[in-house]
Amino acid sequence: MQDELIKRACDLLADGTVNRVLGWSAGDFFYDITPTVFESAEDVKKNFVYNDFCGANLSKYLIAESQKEGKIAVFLKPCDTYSFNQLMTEHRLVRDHIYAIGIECDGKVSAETLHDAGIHGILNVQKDGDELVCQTVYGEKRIAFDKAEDERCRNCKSRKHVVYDELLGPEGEVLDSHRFDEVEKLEAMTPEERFSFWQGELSRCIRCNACRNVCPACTCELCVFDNPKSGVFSKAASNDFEDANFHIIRAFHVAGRCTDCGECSRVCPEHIPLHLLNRKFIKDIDTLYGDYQAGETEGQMSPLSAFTEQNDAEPSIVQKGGIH
Amino acid sequence: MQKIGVFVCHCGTNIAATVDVEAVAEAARHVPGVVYATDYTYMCSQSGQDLIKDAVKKYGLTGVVVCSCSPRMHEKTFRKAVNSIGMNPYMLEIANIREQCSWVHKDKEVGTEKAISLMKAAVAKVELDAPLTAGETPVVKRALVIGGGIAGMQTALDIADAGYDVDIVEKNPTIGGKMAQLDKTFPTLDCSSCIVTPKMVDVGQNDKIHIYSYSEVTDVKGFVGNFKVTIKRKARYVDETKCTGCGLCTEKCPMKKAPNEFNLGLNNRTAIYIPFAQAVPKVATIDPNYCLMLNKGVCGLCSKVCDAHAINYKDTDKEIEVEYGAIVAATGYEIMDVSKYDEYAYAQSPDVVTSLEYERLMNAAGPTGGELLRPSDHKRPKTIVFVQCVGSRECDSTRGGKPYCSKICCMYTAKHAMLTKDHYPDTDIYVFYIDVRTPGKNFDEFYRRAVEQYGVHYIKGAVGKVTPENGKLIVQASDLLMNEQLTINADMVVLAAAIEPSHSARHLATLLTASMDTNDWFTEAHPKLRPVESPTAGVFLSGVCQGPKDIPETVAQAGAAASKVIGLLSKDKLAGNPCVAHSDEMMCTGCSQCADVCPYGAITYVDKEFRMPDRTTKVRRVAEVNPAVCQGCGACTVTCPSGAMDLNGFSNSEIMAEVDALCR
Amino acid sequence: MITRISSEKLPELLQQISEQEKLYIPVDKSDKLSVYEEYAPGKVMSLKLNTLRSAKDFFFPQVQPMAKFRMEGKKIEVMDQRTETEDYCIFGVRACDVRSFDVLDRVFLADPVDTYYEDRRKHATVVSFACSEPSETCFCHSFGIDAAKPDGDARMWIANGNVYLEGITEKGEKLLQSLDLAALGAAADDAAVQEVEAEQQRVHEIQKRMPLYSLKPTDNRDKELEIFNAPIWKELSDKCLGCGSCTFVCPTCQCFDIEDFDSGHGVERYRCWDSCMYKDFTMMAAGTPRKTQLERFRQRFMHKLVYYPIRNDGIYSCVGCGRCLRRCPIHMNIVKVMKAMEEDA
Amino acid sequence: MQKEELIPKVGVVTEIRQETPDVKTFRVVGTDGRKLFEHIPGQCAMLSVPGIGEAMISITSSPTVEEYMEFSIKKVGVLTSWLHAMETGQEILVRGPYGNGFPVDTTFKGRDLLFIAGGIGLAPLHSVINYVRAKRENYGHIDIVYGSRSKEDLVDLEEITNEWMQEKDMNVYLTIDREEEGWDGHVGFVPNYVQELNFPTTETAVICGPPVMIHFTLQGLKALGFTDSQVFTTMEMRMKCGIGKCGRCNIGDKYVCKDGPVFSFDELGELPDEY
Amino acid sequence: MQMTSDNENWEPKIIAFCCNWCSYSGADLAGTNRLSYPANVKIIRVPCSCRINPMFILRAFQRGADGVILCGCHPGDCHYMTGNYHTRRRMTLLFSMLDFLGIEKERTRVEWVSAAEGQRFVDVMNDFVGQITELGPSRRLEDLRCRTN
Repeated sequence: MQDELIKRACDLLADGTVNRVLGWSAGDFFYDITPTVFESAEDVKKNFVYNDFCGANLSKYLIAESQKEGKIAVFLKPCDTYSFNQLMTEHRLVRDHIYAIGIECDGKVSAETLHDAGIHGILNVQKDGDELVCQTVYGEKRIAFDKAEDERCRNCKSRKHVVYDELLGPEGEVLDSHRFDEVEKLEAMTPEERFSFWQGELSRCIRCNACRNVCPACTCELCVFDNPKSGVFSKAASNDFEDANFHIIRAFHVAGRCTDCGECSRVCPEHIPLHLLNRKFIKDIDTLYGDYQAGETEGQMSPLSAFTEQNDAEPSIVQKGGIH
Repeated sequence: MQKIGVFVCHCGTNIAATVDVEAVAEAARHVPGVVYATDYTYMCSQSGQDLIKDAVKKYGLTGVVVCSCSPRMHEKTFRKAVNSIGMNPYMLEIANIREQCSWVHKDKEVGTEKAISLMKAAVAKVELDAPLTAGETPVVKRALVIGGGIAGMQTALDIADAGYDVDIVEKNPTIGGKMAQLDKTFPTLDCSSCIVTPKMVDVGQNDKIHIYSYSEVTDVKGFVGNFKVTIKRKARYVDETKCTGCGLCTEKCPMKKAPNEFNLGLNNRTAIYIPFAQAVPKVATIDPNYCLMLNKGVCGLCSKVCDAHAINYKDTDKEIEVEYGAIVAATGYEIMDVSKYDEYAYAQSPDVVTSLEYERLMNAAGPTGGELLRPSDHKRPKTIVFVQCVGSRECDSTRGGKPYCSKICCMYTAKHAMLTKDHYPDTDIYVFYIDVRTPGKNFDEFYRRAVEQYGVHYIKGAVGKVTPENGKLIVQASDLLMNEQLTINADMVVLAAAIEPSHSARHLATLLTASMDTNDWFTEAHPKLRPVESPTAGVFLSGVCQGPKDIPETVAQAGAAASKVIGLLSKDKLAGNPCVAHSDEMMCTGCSQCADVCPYGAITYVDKEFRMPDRTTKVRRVAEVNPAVCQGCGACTVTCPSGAMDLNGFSNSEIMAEVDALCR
Repeated sequence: MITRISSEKLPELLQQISEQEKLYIPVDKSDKLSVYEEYAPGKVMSLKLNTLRSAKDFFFPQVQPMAKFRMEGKKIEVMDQRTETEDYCIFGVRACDVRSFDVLDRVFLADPVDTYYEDRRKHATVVSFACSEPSETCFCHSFGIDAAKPDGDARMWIANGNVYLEGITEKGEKLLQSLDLAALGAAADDAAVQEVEAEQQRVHEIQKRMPLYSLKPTDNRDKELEIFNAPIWKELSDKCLGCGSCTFVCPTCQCFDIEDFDSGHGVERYRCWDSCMYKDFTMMAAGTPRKTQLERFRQRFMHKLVYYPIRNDGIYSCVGCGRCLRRCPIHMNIVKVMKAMEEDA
Repeated sequence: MQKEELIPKVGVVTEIRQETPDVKTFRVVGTDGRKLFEHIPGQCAMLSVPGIGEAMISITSSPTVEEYMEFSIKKVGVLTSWLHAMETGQEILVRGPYGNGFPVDTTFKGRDLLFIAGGIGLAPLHSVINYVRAKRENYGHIDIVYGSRSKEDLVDLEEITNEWMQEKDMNVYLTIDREEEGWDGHVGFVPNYVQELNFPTTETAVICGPPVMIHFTLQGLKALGFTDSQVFTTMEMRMKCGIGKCGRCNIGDKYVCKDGPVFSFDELGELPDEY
Repeated sequence: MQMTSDNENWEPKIIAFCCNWCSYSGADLAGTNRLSYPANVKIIRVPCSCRINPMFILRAFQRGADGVILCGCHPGDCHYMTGNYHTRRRMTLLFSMLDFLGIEKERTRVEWVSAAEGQRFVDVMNDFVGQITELGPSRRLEDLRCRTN
């Protein structure tokens, strides 16, 4: 796969279709991969990498990159294409400056998951059937691939590329995922249990803004939390209120726009399951206003901008037992 | 930091009885930013206003809080007062300590505490208030009247009299409306056509009035003073400019089975037709549902006989866009469909008719040439039963019943009874009623004549069932006063069916953004003080579209609406509402969510060049609000995640300051 | 003197310390997460390589209330709301984090002294915890830190089913002496010293096989302008998201902001962590001197690897804990910067 | 009790003077009626109003004034607008002094001095000029060039004409950017005027004003033969904590709030170009 | 510091956002008709219920409100045509999210009150205040710094 991508990138640079390629470059370890803009075939050949650790969603970088001169090629995994469409819907990309290449994805792994599973001193990681084989300073360690996968990939919603200029590999299919299971589990709890669950999670937030800055839906020129005039400005949470406030507002601001790409949870240094907040909104929207997948097609109207006169649920539905 | 003055009104004892107004003023003196506070018996009085104005001058106030009645009552008054001495009116806020405090709370301590809290919230808001100036927009000096009945005609004539151009859009081929279908009018029993047809002619001949007959309004854009209205001119297949109204085509037309709307389907007309002799414009129209040429491609007789070459089978619907400064809704009413009222057998027997049908049966220009003959066998009815309140004053809406009184039925039934008796004195007439309502000039006298002079049988009671049997209508009813059951063998039954708003009115209201009540009557801006204006600026109400009325009331309201229109059109420019949304282009990402929720289409996007901190430039798409179109609802402000979109006068920070103050 | 007790006695040891003073230990919250918590009976000390957040929070918490003000009319009342700090013990701090205290001390305790920091610092006794299983992200060795023999007021090893304790400073000795170690079956013999030495040897051998073992910072104190103006920064910073995860998990990052919070009945002035990676960090009315992410990214690493050493006798403001290597959403970290600097030089 | 660097003192504003349409001078004393703290010319203080904001402001008055401190403040942001709107008797918060100040007792001592200021840039120099005047015997000849957009934008004009211009062995050169009625003085930009006046290189110069003015004036001085080491400037704008810890005001390895705000241009030349 | 909910002096703080055209007038009408409701209810006038930002609601809880109620025109009667339709969706989702976070769902409410429904306004407020009183002080979304005593 990686070789195919490198070849395609070099060809596109060579035939002048694009003058830059947005992809991933290898780091010091097997897993510390950095999104990178390559400007030459030499650079691509030397540093380009595509493996199980290339989880980063590159679509957000296109906001800035597509503003620049010339065309840029970008490799998009299926879930990244949803973000791409959503950004197009919101007029954030200069489409003419982008050459989008859809690439296959079998689920991505984070080194964090390996570390959390007690695998340290990692020198190399190889896939062996359904397992990952990690060569470590402390010997060979094996872990089932689906255990090592990011949560978002275990519950992958779609392997379908919804937008591309060119496809390497199959177009893919929308999957029947279990992504709402965790939300349902929380819904089944008592409010007290839910409160203490979220308090435990959110109180760990250090307000590093990684979730926000990585989020392809968070593209404000000036975030309300960075704006002293907004009334919710705060740099660090002093207490539980501010912890919750930040995440409620953020989830609300991306409600109807979040494609559930899962980057927020991937990057959270405190491992807060932030995607659950977004998924709750997605689930509620699906339940109340019909299935809606942000980014499925360009130009969709967000369910929060739309309404029906007769059939919309009243807010009292929440008091009457909630939305399930 | 503002210098704020707080003025606490006693409102006589209305406030002072439950709120310690002096304590409120004293508390205000301790609020940061407040430099002056006082109380007074009647702030809204001239001397109260002077007190405010003097204090503004004396203490150099930059903001004012008046603690008084609801802002819906006197906000304008006070804002005008401070504006008269040069303060921006939007630097004044009202703390509603009457309707929402002194009048709803009994305990003085509690009331005072709440009043102080409300005062503090208002101060917090003023602290963040910024002077707002309204933009000005020019006024298009042309009015649109939708509906060409007596209401629309009268409004149009009055506007035209004042020298302004006015267009009438009428969905039917002719103007005239319901009044043209009436025989006589109550309580004077003068001939309806004799009054209305000259009006129609006046309208048709007036240089200032243009009639778009057989047309509908399909879209309304813009705002007061600057509406852009799309009018659909339905295909008439006859060139209006060429047709002389000679009527030859209607004589020759072989297709004679089209129901005649003018006679409510009681007889038929030809496929090409002129609704009635006095129609304005007197132009033929081809009914595409019945025309053989249009449907089967054979015939073409009308075209052959038309010397004016006015027939055009290839005619299509056309849309035109016209600009108006004001719009008047005069869409009138319909007779409710009573076929669901099985007990009256309306659907079963042709001899059960509605009052309007009865009106046509009595009319000299009607299907029977003015001779009262019952539809089934064209025999003269000897016994007629009138049933009042069919569908009116009914709480159960499952059969389409209306909760309101249709207002005109009592009087026209008395009229029908008398007219019938006049022509055919031997007729037995029974009127079943719940109440007889006659509040109008000469109304009760009129009713009493029917009873006393004409011997009409008025029976308080309800008709339980009408059964057609052997050419008769067996009417079973109860007489509530005598407490007995009656059975009447009637020849005809006339139902005083409820009137309801024109079926197109709901759609029109949506286009006009005018509000309606649950019965689909247009809502007035204020039921007492602004009865002919809709809440949407620049949209006025004329006639029955606002609620049931008789003719003189309709004409009076039509004139009133016209005078409001004239008042508006006489202005060269209109000051807008400055409390509109605005977008901070430095923060806007151009995501378009705000435009998605804007009900007025007030938001557009432009690509703008911005200088970045590193001195490069970047082109960004940003939102722009048209302040003349924006009505200030604020939907966009919530949809904007960055808060780039904010609302003047109700800004995010102002509302949050109020929240803070009230939670303190 | 190294004292040995059985690992099984660790809970009792903690119990004893907690009876002396407030005790904080790392506790596993889940398999992903270990955090410092106040000790309570039953709480088990985490043996994880390190806590998710660094130990700097003890002295330099993310949010620190500073003073409260009340305004009435034209008057302002200032209230210093600090209360007396009690002595407390931080137990189980890894070598890297212990070094970070030194890095922070050189900032906060430099004249003029930061009294908020100083107050927390001087009441703390730090008991460090030697690493037994370092990870590939560890590079404390690069900064001359011995993971197998951490500093602090006292240090601890856990090996061979035993806990080994050694006092370092007066404070540390005092703490150990205040405990009834004999009751825990403590022994202080030569064997203990040898066992600890063997453990250190073992860990050193492991370290040698780590990928970052050979990483060494270059002393660039005399090349401030040269490195500042080097072209490496564009590529390094290009895809930086400008979030603060590296700064907030970093044990040595010490930037802060001072903000007021108006609660409606008083204004609370507090300071909170800030990140030089944030675009509004140096924003002033007249603009910002660090206009793009390049400048901000450069500032962070120049500060750690050049500016700080210039001011502090060649000591780096990085302790090789590896937290940023693990947390950076795009894996752009100080190791990559050090390597780039080296290549450039 | 230890000296608290970060907790402010309460200061009372006892006098407010409108200097120009957007500059006011505020006189501040402690609640006990005495000066809040001693300072060196060129040092700054952090002024704040709770909930409104905090800003580093240079102390305008000379340390030789024993009764009070003064701050000349231009209305630019939220805090300064608030300060401009307040009335005497208002309390504000003050902490400081911060920064190194001018080397009045070392480098400047015994030297001929040239002060060049533009607009509100006179504020930090005001302190040192009056200090030098108070200790006149310690310094040589003094030249002052001060320019502003217009006559009404010249800060402290009254004091300048009534006191400074009368001072012995001290020349004041005023200039405004554009001709205007009632102004018979020099017209033109400060950098050009400085070159026209052709000051001797024996003087030690201090420049303060907008960045563009500093840039061109420095070039002008260099053209006259001045070296970087004899030209000083001050850059107090960037400070936040004031005690070299918050990490905001670094320029390279220097903290403006501790090592500055006064720098000579040769010192600045050794620092990364990030100011 | 008063921490207990059984504090006898505790009175719930209720913020009611009312749209200018219907609900605020409804509240005025309640006053005109001298219909009484608890003084804990403090009304903030907004042009339309769709002006109400979730930030305002959270802000109210932060500052110590115990309940927040939003009142707007009945669906279909919005002065701005569609405003309350937006409110309906936004608040349904927001309330559901608050519930998901374990915040008492009884503390937030949306009611449609027309200008003619003075009595209904009063009934709604009485009911809401009763409900909040029963619940006790709001603790799950409060900012301790803002607590008054």
